[in-house]
Amino acid sequence: MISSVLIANRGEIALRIIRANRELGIKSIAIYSDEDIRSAHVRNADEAYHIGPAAASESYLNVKKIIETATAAGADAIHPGYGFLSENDTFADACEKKGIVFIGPRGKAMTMTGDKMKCKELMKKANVPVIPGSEGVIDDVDLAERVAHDIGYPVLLKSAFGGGGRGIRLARNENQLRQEFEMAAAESKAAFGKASLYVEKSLEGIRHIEFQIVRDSNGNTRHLFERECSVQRRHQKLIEMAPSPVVNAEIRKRMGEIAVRAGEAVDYLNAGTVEFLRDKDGNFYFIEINSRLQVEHPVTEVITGLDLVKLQIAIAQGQEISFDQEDLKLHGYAIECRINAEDPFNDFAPSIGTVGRCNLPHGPGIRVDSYLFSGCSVSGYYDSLVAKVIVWGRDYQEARARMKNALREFEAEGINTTIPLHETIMNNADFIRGDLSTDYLDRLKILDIMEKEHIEKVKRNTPAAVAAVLLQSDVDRRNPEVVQDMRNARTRGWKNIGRNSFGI
Amino acid sequence: MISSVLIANRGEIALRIIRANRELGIKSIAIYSDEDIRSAHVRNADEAYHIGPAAASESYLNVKKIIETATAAGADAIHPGYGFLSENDTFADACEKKGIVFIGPRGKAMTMTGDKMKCKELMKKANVPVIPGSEGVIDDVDLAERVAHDIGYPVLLKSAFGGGGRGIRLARNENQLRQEFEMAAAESKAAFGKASLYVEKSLEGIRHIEFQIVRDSNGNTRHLFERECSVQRRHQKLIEMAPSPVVNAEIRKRMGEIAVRAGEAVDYLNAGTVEFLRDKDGNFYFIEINSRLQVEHPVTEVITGLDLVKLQIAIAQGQEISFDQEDLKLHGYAIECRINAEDPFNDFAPSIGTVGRCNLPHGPGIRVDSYLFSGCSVSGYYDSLVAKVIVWGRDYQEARARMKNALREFEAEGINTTIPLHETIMNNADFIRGDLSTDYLDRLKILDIMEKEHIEKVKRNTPAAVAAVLLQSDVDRRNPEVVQDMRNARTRGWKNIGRNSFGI
Amino acid sequence: MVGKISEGILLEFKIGETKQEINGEIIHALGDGSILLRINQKSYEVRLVKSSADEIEFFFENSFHYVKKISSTSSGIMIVLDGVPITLRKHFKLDELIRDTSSSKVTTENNNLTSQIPGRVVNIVASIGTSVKTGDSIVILESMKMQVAVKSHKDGIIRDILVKKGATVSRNDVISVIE
Amino acid sequence: MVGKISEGILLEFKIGETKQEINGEIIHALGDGSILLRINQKSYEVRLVKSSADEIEFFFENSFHYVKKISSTSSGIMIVLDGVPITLRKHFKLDELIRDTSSSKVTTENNNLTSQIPGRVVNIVASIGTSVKTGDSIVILESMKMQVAVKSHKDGIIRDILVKKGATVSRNDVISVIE
Repeated sequence: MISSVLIANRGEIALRIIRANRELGIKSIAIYSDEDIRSAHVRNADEAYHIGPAAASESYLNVKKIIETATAAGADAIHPGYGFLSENDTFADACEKKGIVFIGPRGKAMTMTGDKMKCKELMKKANVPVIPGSEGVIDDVDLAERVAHDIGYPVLLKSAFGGGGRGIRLARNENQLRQEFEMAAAESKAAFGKASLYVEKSLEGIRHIEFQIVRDSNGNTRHLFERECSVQRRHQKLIEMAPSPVVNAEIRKRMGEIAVRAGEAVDYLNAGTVEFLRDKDGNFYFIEINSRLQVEHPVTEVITGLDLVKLQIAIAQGQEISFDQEDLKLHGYAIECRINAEDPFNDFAPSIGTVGRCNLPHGPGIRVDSYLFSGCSVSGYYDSLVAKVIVWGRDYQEARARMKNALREFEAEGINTTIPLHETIMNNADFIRGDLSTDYLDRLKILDIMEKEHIEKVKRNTPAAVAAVLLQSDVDRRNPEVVQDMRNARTRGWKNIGRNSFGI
Repeated sequence: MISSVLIANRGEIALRIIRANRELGIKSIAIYSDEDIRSAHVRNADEAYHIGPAAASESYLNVKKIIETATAAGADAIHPGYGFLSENDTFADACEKKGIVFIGPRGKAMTMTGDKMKCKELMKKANVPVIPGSEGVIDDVDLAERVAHDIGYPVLLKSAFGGGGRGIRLARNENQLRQEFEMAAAESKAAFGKASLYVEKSLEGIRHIEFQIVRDSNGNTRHLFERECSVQRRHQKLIEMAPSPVVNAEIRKRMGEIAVRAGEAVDYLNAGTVEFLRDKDGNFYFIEINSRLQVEHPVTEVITGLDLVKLQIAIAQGQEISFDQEDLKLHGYAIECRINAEDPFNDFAPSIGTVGRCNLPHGPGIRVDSYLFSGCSVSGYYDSLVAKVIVWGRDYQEARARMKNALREFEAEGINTTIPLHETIMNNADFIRGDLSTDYLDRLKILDIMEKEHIEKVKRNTPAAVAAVLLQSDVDRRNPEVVQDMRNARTRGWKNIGRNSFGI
Repeated sequence: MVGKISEGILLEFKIGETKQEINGEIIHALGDGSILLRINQKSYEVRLVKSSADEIEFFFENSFHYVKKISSTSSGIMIVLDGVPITLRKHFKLDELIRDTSSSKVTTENNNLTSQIPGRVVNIVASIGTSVKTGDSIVILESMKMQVAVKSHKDGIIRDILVKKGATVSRNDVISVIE
Repeated sequence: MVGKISEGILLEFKIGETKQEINGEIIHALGDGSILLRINQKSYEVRLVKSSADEIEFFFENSFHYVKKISSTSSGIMIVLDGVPITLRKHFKLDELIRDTSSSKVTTENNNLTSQIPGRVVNIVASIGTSVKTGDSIVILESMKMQVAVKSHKDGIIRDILVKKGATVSRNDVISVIE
C-alpha cells in the first residue's frame, strides 16, 4: 500500500494531487525550485523539499535529484502530474529500479507512446484508424518538404516527443514550412530536449475529440467517455468539454472500444488519453496516446463522478478497477476553461508578477483548480496556466451560463489573463450551438470580436471611471495630509491626477 | 417574464440568488443597511439600494421601505431568501398588492404554515402523522406547565412564528420549563416580533429528516428527496446531508408522498420543506413546513442536479415543473457544514470583526457558498452563518473525506469559526457510521472531544511555534531598523518578544 | 521590562490543564540557508522564507508553516500557526526571578465580571446587593441573533452593574462588580 | 506639471481607433452622503464608500464599483475598474495649450525596439547593419515555455542589438535600435 507520494510537479496539478492524497490519508511530499518556495503546493504539502534553481531543467526536470529526494524522504510512490517528467520513460524506469512506484504507465509503454511514429504503426496493426503522414522522424527541412509535398499541403510539423499541443506548427506551403521548421525544432528542443519532428496531413474543419482510458495491472480496461477539446489557439487547448456535442451513444460506444483497443495494443497501465481528430464527415483518426493525466481530466471527473487521481493511485498499488464499462453513466455536462497568465490584447504575451486581491469563483456547479492566492507569484519560468475553471450543468447551456458566472467572478489582481477571450467565446453564437473546430478562433475571427467587445465594455464603463477620478481628486483635496502620508510610504497617491476647485 | 429581482436579504444567500439571476439573465437588485455597504452581495449585484440603519428591524425587516425600493427600482419580483421577511405573510401579500411577484408561497399558505398549531391540525386531517403537543398557542408559563405535565416531560418550547431552529428550548422538568420559558419568549420576540410559544413532546434519540418539495401554480407537486439534519447544537442545524443514511428507497417513496400530500393540503406554491422527526423505531412525525428556501438547500441541489433558486424563479413566473417524479434520480452523496462565526472553545460566543487573509476551499466535489472575502466585515447585527461548505462524493465516505479536505483548507483570518467542531465530528466514529440523532453532540460529548483534540493539536504544533518565535527574534536582532519602521506604521512589531544574543 | 541578553528563550504554555516549559535556542546557521534550533534538547532544522511585522513563513522539519502574530505583551505572545492559535508566555533565563514575582495571573482573579463577547444588552437579570453563585446569569446580551447570558465568574454579592438595557458592550467590557 | 485650479477635469481616452473627450465635474453634495456629478452634460449620482492610496470603492448610479489605480503620470492615469483596465489622459481646461504641445505620442515614435514581455533571449535572428521590414523577427524570447518573437516596429536598418543570447530581459527593455 502506498502511504506517501512525492509529487514531481508544481502549480495547480500538484495541489490537485495533494487533495487526492489527503482524501486517501496518504502523505504528500512536495518538491520546489528556488522560484516556488512560497507556492501553494509547498504550503499545502505535508513535507516539501528544495530541489534546485528556478530553471525547470535544473529542478523539475532533474531526474537524479528528484529520485534522491524521494528516496531520502521515504516516498513510496511518485506522481509526475502532467508536463515535466510525466512522459519521460527514463524517469519511470529509474523510479521502478529504486523500488518507487511510478504512478503512471510503465516505461516500456511510455517509450512506445512517446515515439509517435512507431506508435502510429502499431495502431494501424491494431485496426485503429490513423492520420496520413511521414513514416518516421524527420531531422532536416528538405526531407520534411518532400513528405509534405507527397501528402499535400497543408501539413503540421510536430515534435516527435511533444504532446499537449506544444511544438506544433502549421505550414500551408513550402515557404511557410521552411520558416516554421526552425521555430518548431527550437521549441521542441527547449521543451523536450530533442528537436526531432514529424510531418502530418493537416485536415481542415476538424474537431479534437479524445477518450480517457484507464487500465489496471490485470488488464482490465475501461474508457471514461470522450472530451472535446476543439477550441484551441495555436494548437494549444483553451476549452475542453464533455460530452462532445457531436458524439452520440453509438459513436461513443464504437470509438470508446477503439480507444480501449489502442490502450491494450501498447499494454498501457493507469490513466491515459487516446486522442482523435474527427473530420467534417464524422471520420475519426487516431493521433496519439497521452501517457499521463491530462490538464483537462476534471471534465471527465465531473460527468462520471470518478476521481481520476484517486483511481490512478489505486491502480498504481495494484488494485483492480472496481467498475464495469456498463456501470458508467454520463451525468450532465462539463466545460473547462484554461485560465492562462497571458495578455489576450497583446498577442498573448506572458504576464508575470505578484497577485494582489484574489477572489476565485464559487457557487453551484463551479470547481476551480488553481494555485493562485493573494500574495502568490506567477513566474515566467513555467507554464502560463494559472487556473482551470470547471463547471457542471444539467446540459450544455446551463454549463455555459455557469461558466459565464465563474469568469465574471474571477479576480486576480496584478496579472493579465485569458478570461476576456473565454468570455467572448461563451457568448459566441457558434460556440453556443456547439459548432466547433480546431480553427474555430481564426474561422470566426474571435480575437477581433474580443477586441471589439472590450472596447464596448471600456466605453460603457468610462463614465464610472471618470467618476472615480473625480471622487478621488475631491478626497485628496479635502485630506491633503493623508495623501502626503501615503506618498511617504512609497505608494503613488491619487494626488498626482491633479487638483481642482469643485465646491461641495 | 421576470427580468429583475430585488433580493430582500444579505450574506451568502443574497449572493446565491445573484448567481441564479445571472444564469437566467435577470438583473439583481440588492438592498443594504449601513453595516453592509461594502458587503459581497452589494458588490455583486447589478444595482444596490440603501434601506436603513444596521439593525435588521430598521432595514432588512422594514417592509414598507423594501417595497418602496422595489417599486422605485422597477423590480419585477422579490426573493426573500431565508430568515428576515421570508416567512412573513404580510410581506408576501404586500408584494402581490403592488404587482411585484413574491418568489415563494402565497401569503395564505404562509399564514397557515406559520401558524404551527393550525397547520398541525390540518396535517392530522390530511393523514400526515404529527407529534403530540399543545393544541394552541400558549402565552403564559402556567398554561405551558399544565400542557407539559399532560404530555409528559421532556418537552420543547417553540416559537409559534419561528423556524430554522431559532427560539427552541428544551425543558426536562417544571423548574427548567419556567426558567426557559422567559428566554424562549424573548428570543422569539427578538427574532420574529412575537412571543407566542407552543409546547411539544420531546422525543429522544430522534433524527431530523426533512423532504424538499416544489409545487407549481398548476398544482404539480414533486418531492426532491430527503435531507438529514440531525447534527444540531441547541436545536440549530450544524450539518446537513442527503440522502439520509437511514432512508431507503421504500421509505423515501412513502415519506416523499406524505410530504407531497402535506404541500397539497396547504395549497403550497414554490419551494418548501416538510420537516419530520424520526424516532428510534423508524416512525416519522410531521413537525412543520418551512415555507421558504432553506439554508441547507444546496445538498439537495448537489444530489439531484437541480438548481432550486432557478426553479423557484421559473415557478414564480408561472412555468410548469418540467420533470416528473420518476425523472429524479439520486446522484451520490452530499454533506453541508454550516460555518458560523462563533468561538467553539468559548461557549460559541459570537465572533465579529474584519477578515484578513481569506482562502476558501476548492477542489473536486467542493462547493462553498459564502459572503467572505479578504477585507470583508463580519457584523454582530446579523446571523453568525458566514459560509456553507457543501461537498459531493460518490458515497458518504468520499463526501466525508472531501469535507475534511475543505475544512482544512478554509482560512478566514480575524474571526473564530465552528470549523474545529466540524473537524471533530468528521472524525467521530458514530458520525462515520452515520449513527446520528438530534442529541448527538451531547450524547457523545463531542465538545469535550473537540477540546481534547485541540489541546493535542496545540501540543503537536508547539515546537514549530517556538521555532517561529526564535526565528523572528533573530530577524529583529539583525534588522532593528526594519522593525522600527514597522512600529512607526502603527503595527506592533515582533520585536516586543525580546532580544537575545544567538550567534548565527 | 525589556529582557536582558541571555542564551535562549524559556517559553511556557498552558492549554486546558496542561502547563509546559520549553527551552529554545538558535544553534547555528547551516550552509544552505537553513538554521539549526534546539528546542527542549531536540535539534530541528528550520528555514526562514519570509517575515514581516506580524507574519512569518518558514519551514520546520521540511514542512511549510505560516504564522500570524495576534498580540504580544511583555509577558506573552499569541500567535496563530497554520490556523491554530497558540499562546506562549515568554521569559528569559536571567529574568526568572522577575517573572516569579510579577505573575499576572494573581491579578486577573478579580471582582470584575467582563463580557467575553460584543453585543447589545437586552435584559438585566440580577440586581445590585443580591448574592449570586458562579454561573448565575447577570445580564443577557444579544449578538448575531443569539441570546447569550453573561454569567457570574464567582460566588459573591453584586456591588455594581455597569451596563444599561439597550446599551452596546464591547468584548472585555466590565459588566458587573461582584465581591 | 501640476495643473492649475479649474472648474473641472477634461479627460481624454483612446481605445482602439476611438478617441473621446469627456468633461467631468462635481456639482454638489446631496444630503444623504451622495454626490452629484456632471459628466458630458449628464448628471450622475455617486456615493463614496472607501478610498485609500490606490483603491477606491463607490456607488455610481446605484451600482457598486471597485477601482484600483495602476499608474498615474502627469499626463494620464491607468485604472482597473471592476477588472476592466481603462486609461485616461487627463488635462485641465486651462492646460489645453500645454497638452497640445507636450503630447507624449510623438516621442514614442522612436528608433528603439522594446520588448513587450519579460523573458530569456533564446535566439538572435537579425544582424546589425541589415535592413528589416515592419514585423520581421529580430530576436526570439522564451517565457512561460513559449517562444515569442520580438518583431521590428518599423522599416529600417538595424543599428544595434542590445541583448545577448541567454540574457534575461525585462518588459520595456530596449532590444534593438532600428533607424
